[in-house]
Amino acid sequence: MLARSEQTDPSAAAIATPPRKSWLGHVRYVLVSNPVTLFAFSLLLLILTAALIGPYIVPYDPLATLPGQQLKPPSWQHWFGTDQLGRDIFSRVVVAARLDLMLSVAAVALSFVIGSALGSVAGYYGGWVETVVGRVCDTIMAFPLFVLAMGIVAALGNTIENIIYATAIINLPFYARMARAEVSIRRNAGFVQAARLTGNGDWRILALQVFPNALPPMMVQVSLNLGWAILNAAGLSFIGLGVRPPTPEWGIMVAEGANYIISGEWWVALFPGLALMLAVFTFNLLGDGLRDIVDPQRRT
Amino acid sequence: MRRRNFLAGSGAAVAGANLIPFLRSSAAWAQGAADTLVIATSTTINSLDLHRVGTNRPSYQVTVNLYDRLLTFGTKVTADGAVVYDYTKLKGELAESWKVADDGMSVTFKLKPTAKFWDGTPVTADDVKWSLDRAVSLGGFPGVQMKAGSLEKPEQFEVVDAQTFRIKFLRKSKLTLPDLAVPVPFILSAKVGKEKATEKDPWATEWFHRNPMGSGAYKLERWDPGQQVVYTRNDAWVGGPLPAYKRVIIREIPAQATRRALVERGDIALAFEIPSKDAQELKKAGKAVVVGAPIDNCLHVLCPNLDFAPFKDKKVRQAIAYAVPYDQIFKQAAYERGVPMWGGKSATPADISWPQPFPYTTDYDKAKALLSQTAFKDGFEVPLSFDLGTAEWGEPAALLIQEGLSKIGIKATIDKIPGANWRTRALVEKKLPLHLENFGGWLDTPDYYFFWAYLKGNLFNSSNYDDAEMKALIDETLHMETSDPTYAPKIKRMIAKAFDDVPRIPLWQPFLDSAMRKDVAGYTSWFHRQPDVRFMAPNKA
Amino acid sequence: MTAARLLSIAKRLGQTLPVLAGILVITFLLTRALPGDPAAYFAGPAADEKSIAEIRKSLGLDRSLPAQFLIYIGQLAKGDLGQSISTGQPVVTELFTRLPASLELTLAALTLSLLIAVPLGVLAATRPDTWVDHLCRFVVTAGVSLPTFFTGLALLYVFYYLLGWAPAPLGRLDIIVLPPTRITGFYTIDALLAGDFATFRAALAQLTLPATTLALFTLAPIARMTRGSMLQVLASDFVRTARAAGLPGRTVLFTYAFRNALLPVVTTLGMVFSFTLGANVLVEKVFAWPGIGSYAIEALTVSDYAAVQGFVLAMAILFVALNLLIDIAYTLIDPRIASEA
Amino acid sequence: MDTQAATAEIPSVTQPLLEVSNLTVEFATRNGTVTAVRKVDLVVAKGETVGIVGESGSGKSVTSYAVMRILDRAGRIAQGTISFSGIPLHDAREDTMLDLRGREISMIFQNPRAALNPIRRVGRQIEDVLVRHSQATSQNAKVKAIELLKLVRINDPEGRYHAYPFELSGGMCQRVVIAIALACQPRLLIADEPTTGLDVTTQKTVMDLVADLTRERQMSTILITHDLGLAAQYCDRIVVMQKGDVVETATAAQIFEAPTHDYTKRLMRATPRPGIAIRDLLPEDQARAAIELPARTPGAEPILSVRDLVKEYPRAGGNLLAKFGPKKEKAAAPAFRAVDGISFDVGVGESVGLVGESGCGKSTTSSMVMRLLDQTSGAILFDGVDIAKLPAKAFAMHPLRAKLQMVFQDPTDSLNPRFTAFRAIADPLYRLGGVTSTDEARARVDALADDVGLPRALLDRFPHQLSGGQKARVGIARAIALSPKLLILDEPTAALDVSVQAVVLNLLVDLKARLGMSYLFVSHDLHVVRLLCDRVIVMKGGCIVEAGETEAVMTAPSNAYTRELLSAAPHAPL
Repeated sequence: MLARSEQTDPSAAAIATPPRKSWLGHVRYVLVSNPVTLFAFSLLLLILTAALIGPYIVPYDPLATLPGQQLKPPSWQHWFGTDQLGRDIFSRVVVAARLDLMLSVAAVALSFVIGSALGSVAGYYGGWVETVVGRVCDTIMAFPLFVLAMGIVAALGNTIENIIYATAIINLPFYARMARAEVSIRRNAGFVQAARLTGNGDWRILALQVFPNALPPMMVQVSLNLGWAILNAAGLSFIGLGVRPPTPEWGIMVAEGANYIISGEWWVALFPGLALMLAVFTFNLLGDGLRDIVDPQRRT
Repeated sequence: MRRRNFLAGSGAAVAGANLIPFLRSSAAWAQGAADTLVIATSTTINSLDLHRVGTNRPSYQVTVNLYDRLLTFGTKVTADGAVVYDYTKLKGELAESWKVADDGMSVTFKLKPTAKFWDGTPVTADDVKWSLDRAVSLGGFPGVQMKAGSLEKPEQFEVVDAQTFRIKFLRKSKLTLPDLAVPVPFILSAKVGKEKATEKDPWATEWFHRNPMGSGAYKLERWDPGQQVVYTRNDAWVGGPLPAYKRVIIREIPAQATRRALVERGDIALAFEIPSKDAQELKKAGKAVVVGAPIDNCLHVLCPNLDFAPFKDKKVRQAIAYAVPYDQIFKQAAYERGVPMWGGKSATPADISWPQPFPYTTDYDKAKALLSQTAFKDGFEVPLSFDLGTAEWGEPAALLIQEGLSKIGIKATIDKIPGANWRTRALVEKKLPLHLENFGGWLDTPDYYFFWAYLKGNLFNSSNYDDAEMKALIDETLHMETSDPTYAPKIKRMIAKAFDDVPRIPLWQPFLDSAMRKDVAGYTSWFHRQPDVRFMAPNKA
Repeated sequence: MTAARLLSIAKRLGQTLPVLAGILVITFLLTRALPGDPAAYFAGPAADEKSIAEIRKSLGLDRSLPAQFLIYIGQLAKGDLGQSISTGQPVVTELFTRLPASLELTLAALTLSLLIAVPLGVLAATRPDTWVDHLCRFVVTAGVSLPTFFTGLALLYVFYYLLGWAPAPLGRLDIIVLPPTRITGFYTIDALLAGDFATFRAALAQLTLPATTLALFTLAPIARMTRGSMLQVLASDFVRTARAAGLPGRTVLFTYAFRNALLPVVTTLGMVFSFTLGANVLVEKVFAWPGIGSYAIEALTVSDYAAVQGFVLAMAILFVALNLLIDIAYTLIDPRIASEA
Repeated sequence: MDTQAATAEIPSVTQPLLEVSNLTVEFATRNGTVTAVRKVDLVVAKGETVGIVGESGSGKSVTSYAVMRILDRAGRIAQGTISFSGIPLHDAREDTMLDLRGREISMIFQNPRAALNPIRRVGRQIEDVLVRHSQATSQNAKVKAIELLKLVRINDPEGRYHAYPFELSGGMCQRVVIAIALACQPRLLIADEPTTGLDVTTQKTVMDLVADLTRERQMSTILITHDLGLAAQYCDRIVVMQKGDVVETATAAQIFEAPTHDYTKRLMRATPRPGIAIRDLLPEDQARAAIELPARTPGAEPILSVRDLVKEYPRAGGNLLAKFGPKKEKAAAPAFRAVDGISFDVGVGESVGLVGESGCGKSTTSSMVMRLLDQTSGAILFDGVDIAKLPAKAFAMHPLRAKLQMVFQDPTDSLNPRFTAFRAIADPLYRLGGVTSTDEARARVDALADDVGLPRALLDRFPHQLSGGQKARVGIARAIALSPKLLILDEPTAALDVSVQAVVLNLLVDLKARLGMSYLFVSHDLHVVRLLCDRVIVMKGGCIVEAGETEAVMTAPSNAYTRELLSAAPHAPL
């Protein structure tokens, strides 16, 4: 029994003979059609540039302490001013892009891969697998997530890897749940049945047929989590469990600089804060655009 | 209607202020209510009883303000106008007078006859004995501290009569009497203690943990763990001049920036123990009165651990001492709130003052030259650790040291260690190859410092320094009177050895800084680094 | 109907048991993995090996991990959460005094956030892809893009330090005001119950900045979810039916669309709550809020086992209870759920 | 505009109730502006029922939305006028429209359950409209709502008043929707595919209800449908639309006797009806060009034999007592039998139709035969092997798998949205067809595309870039890629327009003739089954109620249910 939804679609006629477009054309369409997405992608480009060539173009060594230059307000020599040790904040902010990007991407990739694998299996097979995965997720989610991250980093030690693991663990349930939901609504879809008829085993169906279709909604989650990952690292830095000094990292720079806000040295926290905000902002806005690009249905 | 206004005598005004809570009423009233003092600290008090196992350092403040000891130190005014305690001047607190026996092996105290606990019972020699017995019997830190003054066994304490109390010495020691003036040997009500004691808890630590009963300048009004303690004045106090403030509120404000904002806005009277940077800036800007004095017998040091292969070699340690950018650290980590401890004129000390500058300066050439004479001329890698709790100065200092060491080919990686772990790894296990440490001795003699920090096995010798001559010198001088003619040469020799062996590389002697609103005065700097509110008073000037 | 609802709630409760068990185990293991030796910390400065060993024994830390776990469970069954090292108080007492502080802050923040985010989301959904929509998205995203401690300090700097509009960040109440008699532990509510408006206003004034900080952080997920589900509902057939029946825009929007759109929003609330409790930790530190979050930081950094365990357990139970509440709310809003039970 | 007009007396009786002239509606899409409706003229007189007939994308729904002024945000009336008893609707203010909608003109939709607010009691939904249009006060609204429920012949109206939509059947929901639409006694009712998604028997009762009620009240009706038969049965006049244009307007009788426009003729021909052959569905030229179908060879030995097939499901949401209570009660709760011991054969080269309404167990049967679902008991002999002994999971790699294939109901759902048409067709070749090289796959897929009449150029497209008919062809190509012996067709044309259905049905018979497959054709549409199948099996409630040669069953059904099915199916007066 079917609803003839096509009949209410005024552009059905146009879709019947669509103009063929390349993938790039599709990306361009997605970007142009939504100014916010375009804006987000431009920002991403900026951050990527900083991450790639930042260390080669900055005016100062981000680790070098300049004697007598500590806590100088922004000037022509130091665009973003200097910090409490006389390090050039501009250079540090630019160089930090790479680490921050690496940190968030690694954390999200880890939770995405493991979480969506668990969730997919749970959603596809159901039964006790689903129950176990569901309970594990519930258990993780029952912790206030930031506190769990704190605990993990405190227990394992504050290295970059451990921050990544902690962030990955707290994000895991989101992917697992989402993947489970997306997979389970498709596990009996027509195309899955069809694939069974053509000799595909369960794993193959799950990996090639079902999971890729769960991707678009998960893309939104990925982009949100990329932002959270950086915020999370910043929060950890604030309570002293962040990246080790003197490594430039936005979170720890904001966390350290936050103490200087009251004493009037606003630039120490503000510029890394802006960079961090920009990155989180970019990732958050990126979500919808990323989904639209990944989703072939948006393509005509 | 006590619920709302508890500032005695200003009820009407307070009620009025409450109607407009969005205005900064508290500042107005804290200022207006001249008899209430509001203090912000960063740390949590976890017990009201110092003798109890597990009581943390910030809690000593309670002992200082709520209890009396037999003795206390006098005060003096430093060159820049700060009031500091005077180690050389002992005063009676509960003791009206005291006399050391002719043989020098005991001391007899006469108690102030009018001294009373808050519940009105007089303070007697029995209370003193019970309290001192308690201090040496419960073990842990109190026991260790008492032992430093050669106060080890209850048998040493003797009740002569209700007002007379005697301490028998195990040995003659210059540290015994001063050790009676530190926070540890405080006097509690033995009556209450014995009432509340149980078989499992003979010293009633669980009771005194929450319910103080002393004779001190202030009584406890309330304690909201994790938030505040509130004291009210004990008008019957005999230990000293009656405090000016009837009530003292000590609030915990964990964020340092918030504390600074509060004192700058005038919402609190005193921000205790502020970071050096704030001290420097507030002083410069004149927004608050900054009182700071060097902490006696305390040093911020860089410790190369002798268990770590390269640091076994004295030359490596000396090379490091030459590779530390002292001046930059002093400016950027200490914000010049301290006494420089480098650039001493000679390798042999001219006098026995302690601490005194070590004969090192920042000289990378010399450092490289020294290093090249060792097996580690190509440099090495070493983790440089500091306590997260002291990150305020530790982190910038560590970063600058890291930079300095890199100039002579030593690659240091920064390692922040959380507070709980610090004590175990740095001091108990002594396993940190290179780290920042800041021991300060409560009793202000060089030998006392050396005893804790240069003697194998002692807690603060986190460098694992072990030297037979040093050990002999410390043993000889520890209890020796400073007037002894052999004392000065021995101390000089000790200092000279410390200069040469450098198991501890001093960076600077820190200040204890606090910021006050302009209308309060009387802040006193103590060796125990706790806020003593008893002498605080409105600024008459 | 009622029986079905009770059954569904009972079922949910049953499901929480393994979660609680998991929490107990994870928390226990996590605390034991924390670095540092609580015995050494507990023993205090200048303690020697012997006294540390004694303390270790008295804390039960010399036993094997399974034995320690059994002891922990046994004490827990008696309602004993142990004693916190860092504050010297029984953990139960601490939770009793601090939990309301955190909850008051969190709930105030969530209420504020809902009041702003839900209308924003509806507004954006009724005008999709217009500048209003983009602006809403921009604003809420900006709110979630900054670390809470930064926002908190910035607000403090501007509204307290520079402008002097906000009261001194001294915790839940100004120094001159005494807390109201405890009924719920929420100062604002207790003050109102006592009819003490001055205290109520003072408590509210203290709440304003930290709650705003947290609310800014939670706007985005709520607004986003509201917008998304509103869009979906507005495009649904029954909204079209309602429009075709001539029901006025307001009725269509609220009676028809909004109540349906609320369902996924309510589900998100659980997640946002957990999110807020986490963010609380940092905000409490900035505003000297004597809540459970600042307690957790302190406890974690000193490896205060009992405190960490108690804290996490309390949080988890809270979270589980909240989810239960949400489920109940769900069955109240959506008749379909109850019949499925 | 004069807002008073909405409530003013309508002066003239001779004037048509609704007059749409030169209406053009445009939609802004990502590919620019699309004209959905072009210069449409439409007149509805008082008391008249006008059918708008057309296939997907013809603009018939958009026209009605334009009349109601409830177009999406993207759509706008670009040109033309709409006049309702003299009130110009095309540029009426929104508040005027609010007054008119529901009171003067109302609308019922397809998919009745979705058309009702899922979390509001149906009685309240009726009241909302009554109160809104001042037909009732809050005091008497309930009484009036119950009256309306009575009017639409709902059993136990007082009880249903409190029901939520999910507690009602589809037909009941549609009655509620009708009650809402008729609550204020409007003068014009627009019914937009009101019976899509309903079983034929329900469809008939619903349509009869609408017809009765509108006749009683002298209402005008616009019936929008894709089904010419339905339109012919219930409409006075019929407007045929194609791609946004009105191509023909005539009385129902006229249009069926002498359609003038080619498109109408094509549509007419493509509509399955009694007494025609499958080739008659095609336009005449194509029908002539089609290959001759071989005569049926009866009595062939079976390729598939189903014996005593049973599928049981535990009672969903059984009460707690049954689960945890004493054993006695546990046993007392019987399992639900979706398929209740059926047996039938499909001969080699034979087409067998499996017919029934929703829930009759026909899809469950086909799933079990396909080994997508494990049966509770029974045997399924395929090519002599009892495949029922193989669990569904194990059958995936069985050599017989390739010989037993299926065409799915919904071409959209059955194609992976992320696979191109090529990949979809090539997948079985790679998995079970022994194809390894890309070139070989390309050649085979191209051949298959030719077989099913899919232009090769479309092979690189994603499903959403294909039309319904094209997707159906991809699905069929995939199913025949492995040259199966038995093809199960699960309502393969249910989601398609009639003209496309005609082509696909013909394609299926061609393929069968050419490849010598057997078909098990699962459908609810007796007319379609009649065209395609040699034998037919009618199912109801999990049991077979009648089976036999198609012609025999269709012309002289022995079972009452079969008769009911046959009479309920709408049919053009031809």
